[in-house]
Amino acid sequence: MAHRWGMAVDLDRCTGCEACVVACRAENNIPSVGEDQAQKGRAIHWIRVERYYEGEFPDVRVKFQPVLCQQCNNAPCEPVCPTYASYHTDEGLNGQVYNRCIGTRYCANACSYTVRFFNFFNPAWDKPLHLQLNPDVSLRQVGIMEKCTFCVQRIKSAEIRAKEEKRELRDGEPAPACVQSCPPRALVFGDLNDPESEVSRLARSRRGVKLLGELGTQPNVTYLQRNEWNDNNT
Amino acid sequence: MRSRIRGLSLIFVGLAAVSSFFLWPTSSANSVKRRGIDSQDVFTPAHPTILDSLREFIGWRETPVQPLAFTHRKHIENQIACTACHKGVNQGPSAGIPDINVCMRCHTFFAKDRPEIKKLAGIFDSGQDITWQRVYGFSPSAHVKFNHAPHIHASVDCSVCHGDVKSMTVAVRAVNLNMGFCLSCHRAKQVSTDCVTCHF
Amino acid sequence: MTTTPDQIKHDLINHDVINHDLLRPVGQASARFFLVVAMLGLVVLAGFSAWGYQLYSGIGVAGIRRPVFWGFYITNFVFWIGISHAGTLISAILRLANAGWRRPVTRCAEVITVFALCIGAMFPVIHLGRPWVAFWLVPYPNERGLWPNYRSPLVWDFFAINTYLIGSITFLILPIIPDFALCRDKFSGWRKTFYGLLALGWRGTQRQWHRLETAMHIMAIVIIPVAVSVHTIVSWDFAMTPVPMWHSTIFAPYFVAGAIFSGIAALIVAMVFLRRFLHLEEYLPSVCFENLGKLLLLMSLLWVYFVFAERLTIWYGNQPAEVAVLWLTQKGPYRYLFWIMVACNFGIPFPLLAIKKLRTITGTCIASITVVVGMWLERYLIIVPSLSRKFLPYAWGTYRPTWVEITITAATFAGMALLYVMFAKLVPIISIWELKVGMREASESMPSVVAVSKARPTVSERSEHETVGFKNSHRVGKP
Amino acid sequence: MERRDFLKVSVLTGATAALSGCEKPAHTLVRFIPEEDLIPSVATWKPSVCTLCPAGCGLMVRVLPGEAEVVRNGKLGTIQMGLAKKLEGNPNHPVNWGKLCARGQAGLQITYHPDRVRSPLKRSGPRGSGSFQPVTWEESIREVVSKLQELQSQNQSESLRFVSACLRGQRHELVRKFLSAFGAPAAMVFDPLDEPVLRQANLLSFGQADMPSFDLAHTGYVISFGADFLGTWNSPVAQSIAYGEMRQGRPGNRAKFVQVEQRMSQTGANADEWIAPRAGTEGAMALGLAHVILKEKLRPAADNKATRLIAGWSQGLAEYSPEQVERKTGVPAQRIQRLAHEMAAHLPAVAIIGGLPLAHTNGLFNALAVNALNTLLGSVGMPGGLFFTPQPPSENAGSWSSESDFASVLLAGKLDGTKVLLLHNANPVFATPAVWKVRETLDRIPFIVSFGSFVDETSQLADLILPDHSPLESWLHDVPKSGTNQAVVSLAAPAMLPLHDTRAMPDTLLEIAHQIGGEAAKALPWENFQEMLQASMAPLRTADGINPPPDPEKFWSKVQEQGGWWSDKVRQAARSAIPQKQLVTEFAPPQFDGEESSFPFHFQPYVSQAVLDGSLAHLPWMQEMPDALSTVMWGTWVEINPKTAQKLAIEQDDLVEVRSQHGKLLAPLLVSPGIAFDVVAMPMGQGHESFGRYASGRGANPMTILAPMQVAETGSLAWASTRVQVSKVGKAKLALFSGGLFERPSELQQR
Repeated sequence: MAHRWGMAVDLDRCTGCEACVVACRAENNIPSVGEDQAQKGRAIHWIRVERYYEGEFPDVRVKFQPVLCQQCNNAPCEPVCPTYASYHTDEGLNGQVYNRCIGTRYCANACSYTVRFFNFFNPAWDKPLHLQLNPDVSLRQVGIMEKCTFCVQRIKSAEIRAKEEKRELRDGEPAPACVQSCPPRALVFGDLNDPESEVSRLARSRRGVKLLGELGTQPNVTYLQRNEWNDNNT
Repeated sequence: MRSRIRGLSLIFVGLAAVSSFFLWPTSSANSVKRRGIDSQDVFTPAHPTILDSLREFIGWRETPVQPLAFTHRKHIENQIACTACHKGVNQGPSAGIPDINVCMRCHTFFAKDRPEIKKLAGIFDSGQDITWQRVYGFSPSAHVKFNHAPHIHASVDCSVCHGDVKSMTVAVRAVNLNMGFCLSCHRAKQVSTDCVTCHF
Repeated sequence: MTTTPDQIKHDLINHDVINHDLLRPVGQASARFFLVVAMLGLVVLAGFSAWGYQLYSGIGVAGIRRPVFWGFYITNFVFWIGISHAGTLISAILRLANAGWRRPVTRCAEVITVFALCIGAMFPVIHLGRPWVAFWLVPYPNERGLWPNYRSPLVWDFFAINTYLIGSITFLILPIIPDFALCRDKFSGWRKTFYGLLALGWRGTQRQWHRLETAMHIMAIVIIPVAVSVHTIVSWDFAMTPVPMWHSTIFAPYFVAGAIFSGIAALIVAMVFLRRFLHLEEYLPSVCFENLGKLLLLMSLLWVYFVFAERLTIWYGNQPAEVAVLWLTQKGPYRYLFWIMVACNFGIPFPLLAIKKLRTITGTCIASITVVVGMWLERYLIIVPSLSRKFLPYAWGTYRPTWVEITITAATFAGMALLYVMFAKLVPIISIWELKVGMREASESMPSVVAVSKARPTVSERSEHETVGFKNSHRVGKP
Repeated sequence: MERRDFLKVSVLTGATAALSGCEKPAHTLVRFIPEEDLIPSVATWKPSVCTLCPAGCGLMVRVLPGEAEVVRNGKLGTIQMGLAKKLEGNPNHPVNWGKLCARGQAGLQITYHPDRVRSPLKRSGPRGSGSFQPVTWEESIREVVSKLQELQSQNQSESLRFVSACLRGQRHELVRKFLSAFGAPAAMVFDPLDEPVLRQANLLSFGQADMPSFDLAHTGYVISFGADFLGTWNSPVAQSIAYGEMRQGRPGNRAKFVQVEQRMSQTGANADEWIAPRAGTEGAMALGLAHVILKEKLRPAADNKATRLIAGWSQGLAEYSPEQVERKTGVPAQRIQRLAHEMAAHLPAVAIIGGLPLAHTNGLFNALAVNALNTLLGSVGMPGGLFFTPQPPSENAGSWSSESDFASVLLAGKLDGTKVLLLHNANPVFATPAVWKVRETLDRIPFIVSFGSFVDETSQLADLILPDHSPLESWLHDVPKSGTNQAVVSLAAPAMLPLHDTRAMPDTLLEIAHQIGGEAAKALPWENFQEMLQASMAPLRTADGINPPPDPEKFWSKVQEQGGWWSDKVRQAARSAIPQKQLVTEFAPPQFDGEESSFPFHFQPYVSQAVLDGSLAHLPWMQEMPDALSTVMWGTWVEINPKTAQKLAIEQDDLVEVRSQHGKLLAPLLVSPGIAFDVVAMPMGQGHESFGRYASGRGANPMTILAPMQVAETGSLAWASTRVQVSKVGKAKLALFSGGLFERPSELQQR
């Protein structure tokens, strides 16, 4: 059975610790752009923890909300790409083929979640920091769009392993770096085509909503709303 | 006379300008430049010079020159399996080029009198490894991640992509491993031609 | 000489005078001309070096950033494609309507189209992250089995613009051929050979005239839908994406109207300058400006209507994301630009064009200049605010152009002027033979509803049209 | 003619410049023979230990072969070696169960940092000039030894001092043995992340001078007084894991979480209820809650060590009635009433205190009050409550004493007369108030040796730098003091070979001891640190470890592959002993430095989510990680309430001057709704003068303007008791990652 990879984000568990952000950086060779580029809004974080304030002091509240590529089933980014660099993979991901990208940045405009990031310059690492780079992920050159891939390299290697061991993938076996690192287990990853997988169960939960669902992008990421504490839930 | 000299010097100017342009290092991230760090201390996937980028654009690569005249034929004739030296080939993405320890495991005993082996031993005694040059391999701008293991497990013969190494002395790039080549095989064998199979 | 066209109408048609006046600019080049060319050339050069710098360092030297991934370049793209609607569309419509006053106007207009298209079409490439692989937009067979994505509006653009470009070039060249022939006959030396080549062996035979007119007629009909399609598709680059205030059905007509609007304005400006510097007061009479001014007025009203319709529905629909963008332009940091735009596109032009007393050449000229500025701002205000206020507030951002973008933008305007000046120097900018035909019609006071094909020079005229040159070739000064 | 010559010349020079300047670097480096047997591109996972904060999480290091430039016996060359590529949590480690925080993962960059000290350095310029020249290990160690022998010969052994961050496990043991054998005073601890006040309080209340652990996964109600326990405080990963369970781990039972602080921390952002009392009155508020519970007999009255420390407890805390507490804290009486009732109704409930409340002059009282509240709630040592991590049998719990606190030693002027100072990953020059004049004090010390991997502000003063391995290159041993209910000894072999010409600090110290000879050599018989560790682990084999292997060798290899030893017995009882002294404390209002009239704002520095106290400011990943709340990257900022900003007529991205009685600093302003009107908050960690290219000269350091106030009883720095004034001086630009907006998409509002 073909996989359809999906994620569930439990906003009630998320603490905004940003472990996912750094895990993604380490896994996917995301370059550090430096202060002045960051000021220009060119910092690259495939996953980010959005924070939204509500109310005013002293009755102020904050909501954290990790946002990564929603891997839409009906993605605005895909049809607009003139070269098929952004396309739908066999396993339901919004693929981004770096070498096919010519840098129109059209996909980034079309993306309703603003989760696509552009290499405005060639990335660079001060030696020997480059020794950390993950050989499983290619380095994006100047003029190329990039975004969260659900750590497709991890998925692929897991699939290859499973094939060699002549078995099906276990639930939660391929885990993106962010999911693996998340201390409060706010992020859960798995196969949505497997009704028994944890992610499917969470996706069906009463708390489940899609981010900007009204746009009809049909994301593969489900957000589990934060609960409100009330006295009688003990 | 004067005019000719002027003309020559002008041509010279032109040539100098052009050549210097092509030898100019392509800019890696400007942030680096701004920090005033010597580009030698910076690692970047950018092409070293504009000339290199043009070379790659037209798909031209220089043929590697190996420090030792290693002969694949001899080793294969002596029933040494490819995996004996290219250990990674059936375990992971890259087959790997053996280090000098692997060579010396045998050559401390065998064929010590041969000139090339003497050279080998010389390098080993100087506490150095052999600086083998890559024969295959993709450029960073291909953004492709080839994985040997699955191909080996699918019992794709080495010669399919590497030519008839058996008959080679020093390995040469026998096959042009471009995307068309990969796809033709993938299509024929009806395995995935999904882009993210190789590009990520 | 101070003869007005009305007088000419009643006089015997003085071909010598026409030939002399209209071939003069082609014949000679003053120092002022070279000065202008040099200055414009300098700006263009600066633009190209800026582009070189961008190619070398990376697109990041432009001001674009996340989330505003499109900025000046796409603004210029839309703007220039819009300008290109000046010529071909207008002249085609006027030709079909057989409006008498079009005759001196058409060529000025068609030239604008061709050059504006060339410039506009450069921008998608300039703005690419990796321009060196721009050719992937071209469908060509390859062993990888990869094709352009025909679902992408950018690919539609590619085809539409190329079609329009080829069409407009043909539409421009066809009616010039007889004039090339005239030049060939008038000039000597290298000019003769030069125009001889361009004249494509035009001998003015019956069959040639017939072919020319049929071709013109077909082109005039064909080019109109093409022109409309181009800006429709350009508008769909935006309307096809779910971006606040882009995703709107009104965009296609809105853009087309805007395009014609800016096109006419550009045309008027161009004509005013030609009139002034090439001393064509008699041949570009105020009636042309009068009529074009009326057209401009119409488009201005249409534009206001579209803007109002677009904004009202968004305000009334009251979707958070869209309203955010709306208020950003109406009240937010972009308000100054917005109200300047409204002033330029309506506030200033409307009185100038509506009040008959003000609808003079100067009046229409001023109005046109403001419209050109206003329409550029409009493109900018369509692109940037929407991108800087997309759905997730956390990812909102801003945009600020850099010197690279500004230089390249300036260079395009200079480039346009440069190309235009050069053209006017090489080719009679007013279609000589059409003018003559027009005058004959007028003198014979034929009902102006007669179609172009009917209004064909008589054999005698034609022979004259070719031979007259030899008599008074001395009147054409050598450079 | 001349013109033409000139032309030619310029052309030639130009061309040659172009050619010479731009040819590729000739790869002339020698290629060393690999020292390990590597299988290309096959990842191996090696256990390790995180040393970046006191939590002591277990790591798994992803190691892949690669080509690296290294130094081998003095020669630079390239080599094929296993390179650490990624850090993840050790899935079996009882502290972090496979999870890891952002900082821990970024620790990877320490090893590969371009500005690491690559070989021993000797000071060549004047002190603090930062000019050093490389020397060999032999001569540098010889120099240290001669200095120390000199001390011994003049029997001034006690004038050798050792300052370091919290040392634990065998490293602590090694240093202790070395110093005592040499006859030097005990090592001084300097660690801004340490909570001496809380440990002192715990010693008094529960007889344990350790950080507490919390069983959040099973608690029904959490009230945290200023503790950023989900971000940077104590054992954040363990606490975050438990927090996840507390929220959604038990269907239908979602505990309530109340945060009490003046500036909303990342932890506070997750609270169900957020309360901002007056600065320094947290203790009073805790006792207010206790008062209600006692008065209304919501809980059986508790009478034990912890409660007896609170004046008037036995009388039911008469002077802590909600009304009085309201007057003290500014928290409405009925709110205190309500909280007390909720708490009692949702047992097990637990109270946590940490961070700023402990950094007031009355910090100790605040801590004791919360301890008492916990006792009253019956949460001490109970499931869902507070407990102390059991210690492995071999370890002697290093008890905290003010003698070993750098601050108290310094302020007591006991550093004068120090002849030789050994410095091990502590940076007091950076992280202490300017008025303490640490730099000047250290300047008076004739000979300073640093084991630092980076030339930071303190190492800059060193005469000799003996660079330590990076954690991933060294043998690691750690004994977590909190965050787990199992006795844990983390142990790890080097995950990769050293890149540079560095040596592990323990090995260097052993080497020195051996060369000194005499007592020191006798006390430290081991050839190297690895031997010492092996010896120290041996006794654990027979302890109740998870199925202990029969013979020592197997055990040794097992602990190495497992990443340590941990008991299979789960204990979360309160380890308790007799409190040393019986004191009775009552509420003393916090003292502040500076008149409210001229210095209207409380200045509250806080531990930065990204760079902690500044010890991680040199890591580009941490610099570019957006702070969760401010979303600032690559810099520091001053946080002010929008209303306050309005009053002061300053706005976001203004450059403001923050002035205390003891100094001033400049930083960009960030308006943030989650902060009290009378508070100015600022993250620690930036403003380094010298700490590698990414940190140096970036932002401002709040520590510098702090007043030299001390916490009563403990004498440690009361870093929250400074008052400041704020004024605009110009414009600045923050590198914000967010659009800085407040609304959020409607469909994510809770139903």
